[in-house]
Amino acid sequence: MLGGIYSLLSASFFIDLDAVDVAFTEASVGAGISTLLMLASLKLVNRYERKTRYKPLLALGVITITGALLIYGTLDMPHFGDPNAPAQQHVVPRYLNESMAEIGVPNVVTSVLASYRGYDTLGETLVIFTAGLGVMSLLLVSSRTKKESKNLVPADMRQQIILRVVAKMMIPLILIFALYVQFHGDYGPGGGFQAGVIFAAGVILYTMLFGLGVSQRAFHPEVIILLTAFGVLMYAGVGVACMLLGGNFLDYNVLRHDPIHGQHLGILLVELGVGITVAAVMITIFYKFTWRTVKHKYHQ
Amino acid sequence: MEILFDIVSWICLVAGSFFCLTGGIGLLRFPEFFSRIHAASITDTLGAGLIMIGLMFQAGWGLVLAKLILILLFSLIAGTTASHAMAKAALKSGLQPQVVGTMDSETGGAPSKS
Amino acid sequence: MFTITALVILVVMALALVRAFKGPTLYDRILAVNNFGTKTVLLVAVMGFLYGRPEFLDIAIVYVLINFISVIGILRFFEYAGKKNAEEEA
Amino acid sequence: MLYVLALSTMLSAFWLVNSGHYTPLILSFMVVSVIFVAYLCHRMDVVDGESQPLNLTFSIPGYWLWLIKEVVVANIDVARRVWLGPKSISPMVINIKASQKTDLGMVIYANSITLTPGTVTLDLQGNRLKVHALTKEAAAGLITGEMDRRVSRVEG
Repeated sequence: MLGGIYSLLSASFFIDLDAVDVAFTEASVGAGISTLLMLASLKLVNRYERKTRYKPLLALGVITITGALLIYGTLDMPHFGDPNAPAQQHVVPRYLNESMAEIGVPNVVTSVLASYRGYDTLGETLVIFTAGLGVMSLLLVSSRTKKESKNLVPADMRQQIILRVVAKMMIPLILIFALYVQFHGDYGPGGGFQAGVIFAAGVILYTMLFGLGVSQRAFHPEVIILLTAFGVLMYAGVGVACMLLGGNFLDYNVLRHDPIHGQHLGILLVELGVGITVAAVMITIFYKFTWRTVKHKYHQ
Repeated sequence: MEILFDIVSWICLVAGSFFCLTGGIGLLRFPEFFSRIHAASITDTLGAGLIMIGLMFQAGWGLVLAKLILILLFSLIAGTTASHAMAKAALKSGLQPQVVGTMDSETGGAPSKS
Repeated sequence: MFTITALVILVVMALALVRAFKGPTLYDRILAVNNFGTKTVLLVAVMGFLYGRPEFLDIAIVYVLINFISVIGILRFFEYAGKKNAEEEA
Repeated sequence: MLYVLALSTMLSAFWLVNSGHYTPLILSFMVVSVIFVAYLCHRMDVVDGESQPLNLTFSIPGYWLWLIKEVVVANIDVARRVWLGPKSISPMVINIKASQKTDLGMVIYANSITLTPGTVTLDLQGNRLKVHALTKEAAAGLITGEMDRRVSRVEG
C-alpha cells in the first residue's frame, strides 16, 4: 500500500520533470495494478512458502556481481541534466526537431518509442509476453499442491448493491477510455502500454466485483491467452510486412506510398499490438492469481 | 468580464484549498476511523469541487472545461463509493464505531442508548 | 494563485501520509491512501494549469479511475484475507 | 436494445469530449471502439436499466441542485467541527428505511447520504440503511426523511 503512495508520488515527480508519458504509465501501472498484483502474490507466497531448494549463496553472489557491474557502469554516466551528455547531443535533437517532419506525429514520445526505437519496444513487448508466460507456468506447476483455505469466496454481489450499480456505470467508461488512450497515443500522452493497463484494470474491477466465473464467461481465458501472442505477432508482423515490401525490419516508410502515412500506419498497428499484449497478459496474470485463491471451491 | 472570472476563480481556489486543508487536519484530529471518514469526505466534496470550479473558470469554453466536469463527476461518484466501501468493510471486519447513541427511524426517532 | 493551491494540496497530502503511517487500524491507512489519491488528482489538474498543458487532465482521469479500482481491490483483498491477516497488518 | 443504444451514445459522447481530434481516421476509430466496448459490455451483462438510468434523466437536475446546497451546508458544519476539535462531535449510528422501489433508487439515496459530509452509509440490506453520523444534528436531519422523499420523487 505504501508502494501505491510511492508510485503516486513518483508520478508527481515525473510531471514535474515534464515527462507526461512516463507519468501516465506510472499512474496506471504503478498506482493500481502493481499494488494489486503485489498483494495477490504476497498472499500466495504467504501460504505456500516452503524450504528453498536452490543454493542461495550462489544466487547472492551472482546478484552482487551484477549489481557491482551496474554501479560501475553508472560511474561513467554523465551527470543528470548535463548538456554535454551524449544522450543530449547525439540523437535527441534529431528526435525532437525532425520527428514532426519525418513521422508526422505530434507526440514525440510516441514517435521515438514506436518508430525510431521500434526494436527496443518490440523487445519490451516480448519481455511482457515472457513475463506472462513465466507467471502462467509457475502457477500451473505449483497448482498441484493441495491446501485447504476456507476464507476465500467469490464475490457475493447481493451484499454489495452500491458497488454493483456504480461499477456497472464505470466499467464501460473505463474500457472506452482505454481505447481512447490507445488511439490518441499520437496526439496526447498515452499509447499501447498505458491503454493495455487501463483496459486490464477495467476487466480486473469487473472480476473483483462479479466473481471469476462470470468474468471468464465474458472473456474466455483461452482467447485471452491467444491474444497475448497475437499482440506480439502483430508487432513483429508489421516488421515482416515492411521487409516484404522492400524496406528494413520495422521500417514503416514503405507501408504506404507516402512515408509519413506509412509511419503513421505502422505506429498505429504496432501500438495496437502492444496494447493487446499488455492487456491480455495483465488479465491472464490476474485470472491465474484469482483462480489460485478460489479454485478449491471448484475442485471439491 | 475577464477580471471577474479571475476573481471568482481565485475565490474558489482559495476556498477549496481551505476546505482541503480543513479535511486534512480533520483526518489527523478526529479520534477514530468512522469520524475520520467524514473529514476525508470534506476534501473529496467541497474541497475538490471548489478547486475544480476554480479551474473551470480559468479554462474558458472548450474541451478542457468538459474534461474538468468529467473529472469532477467521476471523482465524486468514485470517492463516495470508495468511502462507503471502506466503511462497510471496516464494519464487517469487526471495527465498531464509538458512538454516543443509536437511533432508529421506526421507534419514532427517539434516541436509545446502546 | 495556482502555486498556492498546489502547495496547499501538497500539505494536505503530507497530512494524509502522516495518517497512513500512524494507522492505527488498517482501514485508517486505506482511508489515508484513498485521500492521498484524490489529492493527487487535484494536484495533477492544478499542475496542468500551472504549466499551461491541459493534456494533464487525461492523467487526472486515469488517476480517478485507477485510484477507485485499487481501493476496491485492496478492500477486496483484505476481505478475502480475513480478519486475522488484517489485524497482523495493522 | 434501447439500453445498448443509450450506452453507445454515452460512450461516443465521452470519446468526443475527451478527444479533440475530429479527423476521419480518429472518428472511425471511435466507431470501432464504441461498437467493441458495447459488445463487451453486453457480454459482461452490465447494460441494463441500472447502469443506463434513462427513466430518471429529466427529474435529476433539480435534485442535484438541492443536493449541492445540502452538501455545502454540511461541509461548512463539519469544517467548523474540525477546527473546534474532537469534543464537538457526537457520533451516532442510525438505522433508517429507504422508501425507494428499485435498487438504483436506493443506491442514489445511499450515495447521497455518503456524499453529504457528516453522514456515511455503512450498510444497505434490503431497504434498511445503517448510517454513521458525525453529530446528533446530522442524524436528526436524516431521520426527518426529506432526502428520502426527494430521491423517491426523482425515481418517479
